[in-house]
Amino acid sequence: MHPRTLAGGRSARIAGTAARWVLGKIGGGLFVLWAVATAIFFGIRMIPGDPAEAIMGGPGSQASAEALAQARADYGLDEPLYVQYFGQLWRLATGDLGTSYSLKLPVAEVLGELVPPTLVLAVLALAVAWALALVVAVLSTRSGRLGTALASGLEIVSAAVPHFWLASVLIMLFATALGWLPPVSTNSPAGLVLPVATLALPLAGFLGQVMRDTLDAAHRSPFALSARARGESETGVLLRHSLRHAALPGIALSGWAFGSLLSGAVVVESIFARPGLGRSLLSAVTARDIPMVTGVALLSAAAYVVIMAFSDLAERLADPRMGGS
Amino acid sequence: MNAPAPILRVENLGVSFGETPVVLDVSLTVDPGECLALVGESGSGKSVTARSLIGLAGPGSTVRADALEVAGVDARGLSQRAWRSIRGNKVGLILQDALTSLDPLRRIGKEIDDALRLHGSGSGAARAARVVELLAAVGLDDPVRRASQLSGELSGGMRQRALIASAIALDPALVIADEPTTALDATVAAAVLDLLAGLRAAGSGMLLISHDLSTVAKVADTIAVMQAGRIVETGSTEAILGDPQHPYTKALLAAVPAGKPRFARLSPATASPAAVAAPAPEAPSAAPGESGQPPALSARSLSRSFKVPGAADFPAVKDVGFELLPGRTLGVVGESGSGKTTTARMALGLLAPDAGSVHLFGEPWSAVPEAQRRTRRPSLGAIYQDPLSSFDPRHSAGQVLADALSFGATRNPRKHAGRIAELLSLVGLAPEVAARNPATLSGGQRQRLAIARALAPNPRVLICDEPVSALDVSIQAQVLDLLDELQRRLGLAYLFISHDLSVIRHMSDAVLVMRAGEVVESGDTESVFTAPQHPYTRALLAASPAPTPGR
Amino acid sequence: MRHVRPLATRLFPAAAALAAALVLAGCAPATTAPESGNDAGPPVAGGTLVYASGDAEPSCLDPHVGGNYPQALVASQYLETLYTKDAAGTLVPWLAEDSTVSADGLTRTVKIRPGITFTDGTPLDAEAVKANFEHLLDPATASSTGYLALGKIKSMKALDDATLELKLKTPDNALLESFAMPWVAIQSPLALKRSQAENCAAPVGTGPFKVASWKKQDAVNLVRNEDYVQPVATPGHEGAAYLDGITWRFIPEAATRYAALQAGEVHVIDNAQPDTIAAATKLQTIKHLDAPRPGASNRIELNSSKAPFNDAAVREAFIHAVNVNASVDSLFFGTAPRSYSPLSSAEPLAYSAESLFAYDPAKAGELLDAAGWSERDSEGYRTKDGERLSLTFPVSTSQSIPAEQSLFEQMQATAKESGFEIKINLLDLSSWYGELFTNDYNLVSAPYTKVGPSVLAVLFHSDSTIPAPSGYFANLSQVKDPKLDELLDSAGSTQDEAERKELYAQAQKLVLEGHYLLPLYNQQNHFLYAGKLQNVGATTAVATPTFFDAWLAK
Amino acid sequence: MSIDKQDLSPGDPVLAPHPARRPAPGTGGLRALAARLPLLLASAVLAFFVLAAMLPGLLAPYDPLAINPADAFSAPGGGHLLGTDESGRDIYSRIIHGARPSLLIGAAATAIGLGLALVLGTVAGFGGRWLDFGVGRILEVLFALPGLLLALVFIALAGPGVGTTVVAVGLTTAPGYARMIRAQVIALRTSPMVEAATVLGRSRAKILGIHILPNALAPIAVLGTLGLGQAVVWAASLSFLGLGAPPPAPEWGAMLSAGRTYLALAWWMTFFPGLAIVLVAAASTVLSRALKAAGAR
Repeated sequence: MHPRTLAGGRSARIAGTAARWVLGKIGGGLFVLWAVATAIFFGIRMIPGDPAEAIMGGPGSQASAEALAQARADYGLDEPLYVQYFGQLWRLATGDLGTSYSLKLPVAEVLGELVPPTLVLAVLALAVAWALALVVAVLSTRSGRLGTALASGLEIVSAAVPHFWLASVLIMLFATALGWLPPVSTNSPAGLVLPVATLALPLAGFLGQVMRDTLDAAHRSPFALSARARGESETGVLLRHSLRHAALPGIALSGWAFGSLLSGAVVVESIFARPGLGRSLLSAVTARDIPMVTGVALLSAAAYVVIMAFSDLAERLADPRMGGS
Repeated sequence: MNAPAPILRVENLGVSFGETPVVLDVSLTVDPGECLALVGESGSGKSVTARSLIGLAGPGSTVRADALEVAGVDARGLSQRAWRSIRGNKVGLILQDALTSLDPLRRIGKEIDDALRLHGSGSGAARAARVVELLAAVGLDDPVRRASQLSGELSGGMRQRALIASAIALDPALVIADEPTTALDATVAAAVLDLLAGLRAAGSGMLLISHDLSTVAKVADTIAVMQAGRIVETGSTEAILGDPQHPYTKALLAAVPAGKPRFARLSPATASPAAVAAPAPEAPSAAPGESGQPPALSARSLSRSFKVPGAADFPAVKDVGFELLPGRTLGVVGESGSGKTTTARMALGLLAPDAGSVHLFGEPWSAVPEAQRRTRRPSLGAIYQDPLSSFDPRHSAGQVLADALSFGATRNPRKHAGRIAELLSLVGLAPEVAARNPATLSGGQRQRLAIARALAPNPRVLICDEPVSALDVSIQAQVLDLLDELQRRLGLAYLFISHDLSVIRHMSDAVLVMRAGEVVESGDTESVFTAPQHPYTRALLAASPAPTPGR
Repeated sequence: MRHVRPLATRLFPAAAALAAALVLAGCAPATTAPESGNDAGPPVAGGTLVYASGDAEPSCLDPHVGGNYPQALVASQYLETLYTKDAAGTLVPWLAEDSTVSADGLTRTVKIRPGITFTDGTPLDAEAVKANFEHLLDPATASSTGYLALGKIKSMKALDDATLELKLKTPDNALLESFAMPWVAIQSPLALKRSQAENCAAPVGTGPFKVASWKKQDAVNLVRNEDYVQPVATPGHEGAAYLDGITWRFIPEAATRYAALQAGEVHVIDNAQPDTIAAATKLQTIKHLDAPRPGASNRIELNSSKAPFNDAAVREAFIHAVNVNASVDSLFFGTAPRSYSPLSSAEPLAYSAESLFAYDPAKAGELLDAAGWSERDSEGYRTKDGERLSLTFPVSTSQSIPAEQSLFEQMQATAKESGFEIKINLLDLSSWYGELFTNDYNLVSAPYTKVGPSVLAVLFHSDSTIPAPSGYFANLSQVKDPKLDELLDSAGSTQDEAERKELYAQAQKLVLEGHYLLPLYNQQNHFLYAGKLQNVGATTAVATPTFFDAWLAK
Repeated sequence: MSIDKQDLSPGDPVLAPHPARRPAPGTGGLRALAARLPLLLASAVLAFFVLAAMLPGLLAPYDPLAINPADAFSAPGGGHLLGTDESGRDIYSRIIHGARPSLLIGAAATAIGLGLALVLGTVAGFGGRWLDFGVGRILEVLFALPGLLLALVFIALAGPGVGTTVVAVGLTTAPGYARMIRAQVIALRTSPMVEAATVLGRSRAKILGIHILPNALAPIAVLGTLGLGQAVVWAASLSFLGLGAPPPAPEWGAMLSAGRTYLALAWWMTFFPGLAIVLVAAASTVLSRALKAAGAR
């Protein structure tokens, strides 16, 4: 990190980099989507089990030969693979995600219904995790060695807790034993508490570890020293200097975190009986519902791409050194 | 000292971290308008002393003093709140390397404004105006824009000025400057020192902390020399520089290369066994021009530029040429960004020139593929500013040397025990060092080890890139002496790169003065230094600390 | 109270005793509904019942399509059937008025009850029923259960509005029982004309409730059918249902489901786990409804088509090697009485042979020694010419409740003592079927729900070893016994009730003594519900609860 | 390209740039101990479970498979330290015996993940721009797919079982490692160390072999220990979804998923296996952080 050459066409350069940045993101994103679509297309087809059966309600069905043939025709499964593949790509390109085998509904429509609840869950979890991580980090920097040890212990343990276990324990505690909160998740605030907590706690652990390290580093850094020498109070150092530095890795992690939240949603949504992407993903894979799986995969991939772009952007905004805006 | 009450009075200050004392019985006084310089080498405890004076000795520290008066306040057992009202207000602290001392995420203006805001001076608008005023005062052009920039966007000098601005925002009675110029190029450093001198002239007292006697010479009224946590000698600048009493002070002064002729010892003679081990130094091989033999290393009109994202390529080196004769030293001097290192890397064949060529002993060097260079590399060695990072962290000193000796065939020290011992003694390291990991060695020892490694393949040319810049004066002296002896003994040719004129002058037969990628002046050392042609050379010379008086 | 009550029954205390008696007589669903609200005062209308199902959410609410139990559960609220069963387990007409069959048994005439309309206003008539049957038999509908039930119909004709004539390929004395199954329930012909997607989303029937909306993965919302007319008057009440509606949710996690019931989030949960039932019965606030499903009992089939179970002696040895009773007692907390019959105790014609299924390792040992499995290998398993006595047991995680999986694990342990190795593979449904279709199993447990003993033909007739195009076949023990086939054929076609009973008894005796299966217990079908919910207990012919009479106490 | 002289006083505690600087061993007995306590605890936990994995018989009082219906669902304490499960099997003994499969799964999965990552990372870091670009894209895609989806599809492909779980978890964790290793390799490739080696006339191959790979591997020890814990959790999650080790193997995840249906009746069936997982994961995190601190002198 050595001095940037002084301004002078700097703004122009930024405009240039910005444009390149945007283009890069879009290009990369498209590539990822294509790759995911392709991977899923071939991956799923290698899974034992005739798609036509999936359409006819699973292998348990005593669907007649003609019924199966009918289904194959309807879903174009009788065409050669490459035709199906390019057809698939074309349809995806034109925004057509196809029709779910098991639900017999347009995948886009189904996803449309499932995205909001999962989004609510993920966003809240992320927010709560951030809040927790920050609070703990800040408190620990204020308290002495013991506090720090306690905080880091807390973080490490919560980061290690498996979602499904945490969920069970929380239900056991707050729903069954104490009866404070509903065990089933509705969109009512009360119903959201447990699922959000389940997702947020482990995440908070991860974020916290990283943030606290950087927070400490910032706190001991020369610029903190000169701030103190300027008469800045510890709180001042925290608010005006350290926190911002601590936020950077947090932001960088948030992109990744969002992805992991999706995986977490699979478990949480089925335990708390919450409609959402995660749950449908599980059922879709077990039902060999190729269009659904593809849809969910593409959606989450797209989400990932977008989130990544945003967290990158956020990072640039929070860290002027990256010459963002 | 009774007339004006001293701004700072410390008696028997002691600071310790945990069980280990770092500062012992330090007593200081600074009067208004006086500048006291606290001089010492790494770990002498000078920085800690400085910080204890504003109650920031650091976590886990215990500070005690018989007296600690800051700006008329008895600072012993002050509450944090009380301390805060003093810091920045009555006392300003200036740290070294503003890149890390200013928050890289915040605008310069904000950083300065903090000082004002914290001590509640004036409205936002008023403060904004004051900030610009300050920036102008510390000599920054276009202060309005500067205020809105990040420290990362400023050059080292500007940054330092900005930092100073933030420290003097409320023109404090006492300014503590901790290595304020260390990270800066000579010319810039000079300017910054002038700025500080100006402050002092304006009446505020100053505590100037530095590792370098010659730097403080210009500004300081009084000098206190610190060693291992104690002040070993205090006195007026003239007295200390002219007639040092304490052996440590003497050694420090002796170590300063400024004004010491070529080959003159800088360190106590006992320091390097190489000298003892050395046979009668074979006279440096034939003087330039005298023989037909080709130069050891020669460069013809080298050019190299680098890509800058979203901008025109940045020309790091433009049309540079030189000839390094066997057994001689060619000094390359210039400030940061002058292209010294780029030139060195091209000479080392690590970087392909865009134009021009490098020849090694008359043979094409830069032009041939690496595969062909490889066989000839043993004749060309290199040492760097930061030796540690050039060692494999997993290897012990012995392994490093074994690897070098065996041309990479083995890293088993036992295979080359003999030669390793030789090399170590040659560079003045004890044989036990072989077993140690470079990370556990001192800065000087690391550089010696680096030299040993460079010598292992029996090179005839050594490229030294700022080999002593990171070392304390006394250590620097030893290493320079060592290089001298090795040259005389082994007839090595040095391409010696440094930003420090006095070091260059002491080490080189001929010099190359570089600026912004170009050679502005070159020639035989003495003539260049005594009769500089190019204005830039003159500026450099003017800026570099004067030869210390009294030898 | 001995008079017959059409449609299934709320059992009052006395009736509970009666029910017990009936169980012994082997002729009634053993519904042990608790005493219902003497204290709760007179029924009040209003309130929405929240039902939490542990089953996977159906992909289609029309039970014609595919046709599984979860569909039947929900469809029973808005669809009705031609026939149904009363408390005594007797088949009684419902949407149908009456039915006659020709002497040769090849022509069945069904009288449709007049004056009933679907919730979309379409009147119920012979044409409507015909349209339903055609819908079921149309391959495009992809019906499996209903399709099989009507498999013997050759042609049909509406003689007039009230009369439907069916020509059969072969005589089928199970047809009326089939008519009692929700998978053959009658829907509005108008509605059936819509696209399958539409009809799946909101089937239109004649039931006390109708489908208002379906939010995927969240809930099916049912509302009261204000114009509901009971085809046959019952002592319950007249007119529309008490409840404003039913919210049908899906909560796969057993623990969550029970927690939700405890928390009062939901009023009824199905697939109640044995331990929770045990816990609940201790509570005043939660009540229990046990409604074993008709058709086959839960049993383990022994694949007789391949070694080692192609040797009857080994099958017998296995049956004596496993200690089912001990495990059932500890794992099911007395909620699941042991069965010794291929048929559910809800089936009047069930035949039991307890003596055959004693836990007797010694006998198992002798049999195995005799059969040549006398060596033991290092791990203590029996071997024969170096071959280990090993059994693969694919288990479907979606069809076997945890307690059952534990039961299998315990069998695994006890069987080891006799030298059997059991390899249990827990599989999702698709993979599980995969193993069956490739005949890659020695043991398997698959439920089969059907009204009437004709299920025996489905499960044990050699025809059922011939896979459907999808690979599915129902005869998992792969019995191929001409004598058995003959028994089942004549049992299925005879007009004489007594003979039918006798023939089915012989058939059951034969499969039991052939050691083709190991009966475990009735198909468990437990419901837990909140105490404030009154008059629960009425069930259809397939033991799915109906909430026409139910009401929520304030 | 410019010479910058960082602080001339590396030993100065106040300027210490990293918090990693712990009190030197031995200074201030009690405080030092306090500082090391987490590490000690973590090592103890891991040691315990490793011992359990190697010699379960030594620690387990009961046969983990011996069923005893009469003794089912007995609460912790009494004859059974951590209670019994639905078949009357001793939970503590099952946890002890479960250590081997669980840890093996975790270790194997991590090994696969790291192995994959090492190849990808090295190729990307040392293989020049295009390879780097290619690998970078592959990683992007792997990241974009939710890990669980990857695992689910793979398991659906290969059928459930321990082997599959291992590979699935390996696959899902690989990209993360790969990214770190790549960064490591690149950092090394452009390090003065490598420059010095080049000046000494070492070939690219030698440099890769002698300097880059071994140094890139050092942090893998850190990643590995960290990964072990996470892999165990991952595997457990898969078992929870019914895609793990077949019964009656006392694998922790399987125990958990079996236990959760009896939550209302026997919380200990769920709680303790979960606790074992958490302990191992947390301990491995602590250990890896310690290793990292030690590594970054």
